[in-house]
Amino acid sequence: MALQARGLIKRYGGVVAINGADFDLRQGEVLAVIGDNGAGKSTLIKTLAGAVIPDEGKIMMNGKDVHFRSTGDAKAHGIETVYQDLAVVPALDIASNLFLGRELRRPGIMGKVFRRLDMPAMRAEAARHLSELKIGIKSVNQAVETLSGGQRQGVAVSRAAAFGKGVIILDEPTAALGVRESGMVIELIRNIRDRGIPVVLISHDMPNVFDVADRIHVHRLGRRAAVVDPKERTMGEVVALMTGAEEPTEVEAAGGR
Amino acid sequence: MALQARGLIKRYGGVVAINGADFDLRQGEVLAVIGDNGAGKSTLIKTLAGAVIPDEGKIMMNGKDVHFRSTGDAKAHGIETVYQDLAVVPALDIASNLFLGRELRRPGIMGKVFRRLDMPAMRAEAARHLSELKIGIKSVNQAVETLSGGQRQGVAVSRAAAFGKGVIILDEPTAALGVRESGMVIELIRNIRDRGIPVVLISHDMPNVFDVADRIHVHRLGRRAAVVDPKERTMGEVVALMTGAEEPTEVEAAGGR
Amino acid sequence: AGNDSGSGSGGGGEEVKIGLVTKTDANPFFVKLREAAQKQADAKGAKLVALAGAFDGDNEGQVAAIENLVTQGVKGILITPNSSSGILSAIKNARDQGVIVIALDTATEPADAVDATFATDNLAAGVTQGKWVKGALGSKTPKVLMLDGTPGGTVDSLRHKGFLEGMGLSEDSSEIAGKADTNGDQTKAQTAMENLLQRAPDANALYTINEPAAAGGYAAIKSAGKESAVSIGSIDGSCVGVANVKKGVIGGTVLQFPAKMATSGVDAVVAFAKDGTKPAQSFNDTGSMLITDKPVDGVESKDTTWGAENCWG
Amino acid sequence: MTTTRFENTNTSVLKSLPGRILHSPVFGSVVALLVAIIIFSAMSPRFLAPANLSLILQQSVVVGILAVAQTLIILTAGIDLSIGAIAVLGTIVLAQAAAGIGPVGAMVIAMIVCVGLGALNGALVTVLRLPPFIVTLGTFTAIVAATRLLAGSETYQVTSPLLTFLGNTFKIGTFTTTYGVVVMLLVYAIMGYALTQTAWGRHVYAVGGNPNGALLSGVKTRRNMFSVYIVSGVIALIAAWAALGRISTADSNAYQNANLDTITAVVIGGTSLFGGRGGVLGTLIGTLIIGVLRSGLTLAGVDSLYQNIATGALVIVAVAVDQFTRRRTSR
Amino acid sequence: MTTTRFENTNTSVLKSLPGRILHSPVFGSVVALLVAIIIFSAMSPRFLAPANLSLILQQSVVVGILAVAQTLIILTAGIDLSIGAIAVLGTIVLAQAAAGIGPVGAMVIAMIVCVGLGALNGALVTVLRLPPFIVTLGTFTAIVAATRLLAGSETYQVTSPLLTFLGNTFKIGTFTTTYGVVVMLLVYAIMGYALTQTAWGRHVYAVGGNPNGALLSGVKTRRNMFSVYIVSGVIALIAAWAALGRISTADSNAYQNANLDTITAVVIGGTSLFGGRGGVLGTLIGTLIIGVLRSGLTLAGVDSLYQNIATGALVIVAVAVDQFTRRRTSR
Ligand SMILES: Nc1ncnc2c1ncn2[C@@H]1O[C@H](COP(=O)(O)OP(=O)(O)OP(=O)(O)O)[C@@H](O)[C@H]1O
Ligand SMILES: Nc1ncnc2c1ncn2[C@@H]1O[C@H](COP(=O)(O)OP(=O)(O)OP(=O)(O)O)[C@@H](O)[C@H]1O
Ligand SMILES: [Mg+2]
Ligand SMILES: [Mg+2]
Repeated sequence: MALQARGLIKRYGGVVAINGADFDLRQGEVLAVIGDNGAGKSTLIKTLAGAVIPDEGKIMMNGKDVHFRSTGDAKAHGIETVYQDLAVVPALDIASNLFLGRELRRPGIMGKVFRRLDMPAMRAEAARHLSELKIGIKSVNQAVETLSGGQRQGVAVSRAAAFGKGVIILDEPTAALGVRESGMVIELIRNIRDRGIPVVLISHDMPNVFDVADRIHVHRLGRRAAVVDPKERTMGEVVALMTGAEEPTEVEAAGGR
Repeated sequence: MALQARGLIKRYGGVVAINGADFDLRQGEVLAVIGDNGAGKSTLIKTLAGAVIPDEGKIMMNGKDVHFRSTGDAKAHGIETVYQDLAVVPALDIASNLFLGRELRRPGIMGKVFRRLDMPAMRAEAARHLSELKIGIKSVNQAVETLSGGQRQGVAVSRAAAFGKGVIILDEPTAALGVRESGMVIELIRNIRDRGIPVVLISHDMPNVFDVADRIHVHRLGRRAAVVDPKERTMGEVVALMTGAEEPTEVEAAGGR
Repeated sequence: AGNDSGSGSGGGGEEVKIGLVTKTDANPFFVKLREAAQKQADAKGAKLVALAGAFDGDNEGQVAAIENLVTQGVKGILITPNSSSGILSAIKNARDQGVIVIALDTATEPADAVDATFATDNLAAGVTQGKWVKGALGSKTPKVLMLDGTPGGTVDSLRHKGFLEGMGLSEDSSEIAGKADTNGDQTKAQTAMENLLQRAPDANALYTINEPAAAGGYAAIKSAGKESAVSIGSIDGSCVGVANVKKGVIGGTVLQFPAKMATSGVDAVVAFAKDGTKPAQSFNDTGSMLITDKPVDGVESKDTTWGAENCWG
Repeated sequence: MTTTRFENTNTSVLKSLPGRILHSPVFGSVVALLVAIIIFSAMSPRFLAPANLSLILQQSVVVGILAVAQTLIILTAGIDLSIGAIAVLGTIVLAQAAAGIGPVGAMVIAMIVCVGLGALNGALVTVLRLPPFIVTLGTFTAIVAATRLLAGSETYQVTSPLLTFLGNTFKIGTFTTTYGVVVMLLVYAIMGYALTQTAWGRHVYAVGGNPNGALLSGVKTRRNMFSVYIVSGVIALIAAWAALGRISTADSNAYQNANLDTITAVVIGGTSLFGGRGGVLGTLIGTLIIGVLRSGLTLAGVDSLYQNIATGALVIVAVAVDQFTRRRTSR
Repeated sequence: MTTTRFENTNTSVLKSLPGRILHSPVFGSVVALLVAIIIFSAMSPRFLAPANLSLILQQSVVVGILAVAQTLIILTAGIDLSIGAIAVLGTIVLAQAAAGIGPVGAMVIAMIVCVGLGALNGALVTVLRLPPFIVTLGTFTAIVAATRLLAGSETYQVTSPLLTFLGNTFKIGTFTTTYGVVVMLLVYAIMGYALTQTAWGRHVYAVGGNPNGALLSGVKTRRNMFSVYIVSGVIALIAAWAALGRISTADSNAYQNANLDTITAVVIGGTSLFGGRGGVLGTLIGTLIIGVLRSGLTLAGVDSLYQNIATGALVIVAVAVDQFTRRRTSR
């Protein structure tokens, strides 16, 4: 098990966003998380990424208990996340956004003593990562605020793909993307998995989910309702599970095989 | 023709966002606008909604030239828009957001002289509109900032549906929505058309587009590349048109029949 | 055995409370006044509460201070009014409630709005400064620069007026080559003087509102290399100021006696608390004296040795 | 069963009265105010005497009225550094014009001046789209200087009963207070109503919370912001009138700290400097906190320099209490 | 052909030198500065004399240095109202301690005081998460009072050559200037480098531009903001040192307007009060604009009060010019 959680609860005043949620991510798999709007998917993965501290419940990495007090803690454990409300700084250029929090420094004393950034290297590498997605960005010196909605999302996804080492979590990464661009992100997710890194994909796009996911975590009313195998269930059945129109099997309700 | 545009150009410094775009919306139709990320779709509809003033080109409503200096001008002509970066005020409650700019006042002198808002009426009506979408919002007194991504989008869509009288423009209204909720928005779009109001739908979701659109405007590199009939073309062909892999017919390139 | 109204006949052995309201906490002059009052209050076994406006001209702050002091049950209030007529109604209210109010440093207008005044005659002090500068210039045609205090301040305008009177000039005389407001602040004075000298490089006389302004003005004059060409007059009598006269930074300064004002004020309140007597005289000039090592004819002055013994701060 | 019941209670807290109080945005400020009152009344028995409470109110009138205008402007994500200066100019104009053409004419002229300056600020902010901070810093500097030029070195006595009316006292039972206090409370009530119960008020919040979104929603954002500056001009005139009631003299050097004091009152009252969140009720409490601090510290016999140190610290504590209670209840 | 060529040129403007200048964020401020210089040199031939230009620089040193700290804090979407007061306290501490334990020890103690106060502000802002405006307003009030208590009624003469060193002059050709001016330029150069060329600087922009996003990206936002307040403390000490160079006296009343002046310089220089946009180069130009205005108006024989009116108006004009050129070129 790469990443696990048991009985997570998070309340906002009177609203219970997640209510005893479990979670299991295996080594080297793509796990899709699906559910209605407001089911608590984003809140769930935010607790896994250290962005939200749960009121109750525990999180384990590779079998050991972990306590994330901040996103930095989760990053230190190799968890890289693309948030739904993209965590980019609009006024900064693309390259700076991509390397935010992990900037490269020049070699030699310029970097060591004078801590000078290696902008040329960061730009070159940023351009390389972005070119993989073909989202038509002309220059990595552009400020992120001048990009279209989809282009911004592309920047955020590239960043997670480039730096994720342990677990990569993507919260609706293709929501604003065009058909072609979505396809490329799905391709990218497959590449990441093939590098041996497990991926958590939150998405409302069922064809994409069925295309890439190894297992599907169905979230409902703040809880994990089932974990299903996309090869055993049809899209229609999964949507029915999501809305509560259909009941999961016992195995599925217990977290799948 | 409900709404038309010819030769629209909008430049941002060195970047040309739209580059001589044409646009035709017929009475009572659903027109889908599709295109790659950064193709200029959002900029195009922002000029139609008065949110962006084009550098060149003209806009006509019902055959007459119009000049929108602000969104207020466009609204006065009955054009209602849901923007990609949702135009909601996070700190205000849902009902206030829904009625922002068109608040109801109490009947009698309380309203006329003291200009008192009719909050109960606004709340009741807001609840009614939102219940049509079933996005699981508990109270219309909640601040919009406490909603999930999809719920926020639901609020913005309800608002356009409730108040659009002339033309309704939706920029990726289902991007953050779940399967069920997306379905309801598509249903809502159909209802609106059936009320005789034309709808412009920007979306990357091809199944949805083919499901609801009467005609499809394909945007490419800041221009209208073609207008196609979804009954004459397959999804694959349209995606190929969008990316330039296929050429449109002469009629399609000229704006369709 | 407290009585609710907070004033009236004070009980026998009770500690006398005296309120002091200065213009600001900032000016060293008022700090000295406060220190002297504190010392005298301690000597007389009275308790002093020192309050101040927040800035020059803070009438509202002084009114609130008076009100709060009255509520607190003081026997008397010593006040250096920001504006000679700005706070009369608050003073009247205080006196109506049986509190003795004494003006220090600045007289009220009309003077009988308070029970007594202990102050320098600032107009006269200005005249003295003006006469000395005129004398120091001798036969030269005056070309005067003026480093003023705060626009609208009573003391500031009295000194300004007095200086012009002593020089024999009027507000729009052509001999006045430039004016600037310094708020009595040395840094502002230096900057103002630097700029004024760019405009009037041939100035030969400088009026200053106080000694910090004079020191700032001198710094600018010195770096322009004109220290022998300009006669600088000032008013205050702080020990730094007197030392500056000795060093030749300031030509002459008019010394005033804040400690005397404070001591007399405290004594008057203590006397009033004891048996209800009020000072005999309404206006008590605490005097002023020109300190210079370059005396001129017709103006009474003392040298810096005398000044160093009688300066304040 | 017991657990279920407990959970039910817990959720319904949102609607119950104690829950409402706990979740009210002014809860923190009220706590801070109460704490200050309790401490000071323990330190001095005179603190809670009606005469002293009345004084605190009277001393709060001018800043309290100006703070309403400041609240409006801060709600639009602006800030007004000139509002105090406009009021001071108002007092001078009132005093000078009253001497010439009588009090009613003076009111008219002062109204033109104050509203005109509000309109100037508003035009620079909305038409030229300059940052409010710098606009009002500029007009502040210019207005202060113009006021001094107009006033010369004189202080003007005002004798007209109309112009000093707001300083007159009346009794409610044993409690004496001034008409100025009544007017201050009226200004709060009216603007509180306008902010919460009218479309104009909603738009003020929208303009401050998401100006772009408000514009796209069809709110006439510029017109709304402009109107806020106009209203501020009117409020500045009322403050000027109240100031003449308090001290029947007009002085060009008065109220130099009024701007910072109003901003402090607004922020202590829980209104966000980034706009779109807050309200006048909080500001009223903030104003009272400042008044209570000053009065309580003087009663306790604290000298003004130490008072300033204490005030500085207590302002921070008040905001901290406010933040802390807010975080605990609403997050 | 011609059209195509034209279009090419048009696009490549972004990369060409004139294009870079036009699109530079400080272009507007530079225009405003040049306009002011041209007007004043037309009004008075003395304006462009080297002696006068040198004076303008010398008069800008203290506010100029403090404005660097203000820029940093404003970039993080904060504001510092206490920075001037910290510097003034620094001068008093330097003067008093130098009399006791010599200039080097005084420097150490003053450093502890200034950095300590910066750390206090920083802790209140980052740990308790209070709004910087109210935190620094509180510490401002307290520091001013503490400074006056410490200084008593005295003004301190400073004679130590080390402490007054920054006031010493030297010549470059015929141009005389002080070491203080050199230090000011050094502070600008160093902080300009740190802001644009190091990760720390990127993070300052990120923290101001989207604090939440920066945090989620793994930036240690609180630590970064805290460090900014610490750096401000250091810069305040340097400003205190420069102040002693300018007037070899420590006076508790000096530089009361320094806070507003620094904010004006920062805003005229094009840095956004909402954080995340701007830089120290603009601030340097903003500082010079203020210095040029003051000097030019005095040379032109404008009285202080009229000067203030003109300054108020010109500050607004300068920002308007800046905004206008920026909108025209980048939008
Ligand atoms: N900061 C907050 N304050 C109050 N309520 C919140 C907050 N954040 C989330 N919620 C509530 O928690 C619930 C779950 O939100 P969450 O964002 O996790 O949903 P989601 O499953 O990601 O939905 P979507 O698919 O629409 O993104 C929602 O009802 C939302 O209103
Ligand atoms: N304010 C702006 N400044 C500079 N460039 C801009 C601005 N707004 C848009 N652009 C540019 O214009 C182009 C078109 O943007 P637009 O948002 O219209 O694309 P879109 O078709 O809506 O894309 P998406 O599907 O990703 O939303 C993009 O390349 C974008 O970078
Ligand atoms: Mg979500
Ligand atoms: Mg778009």
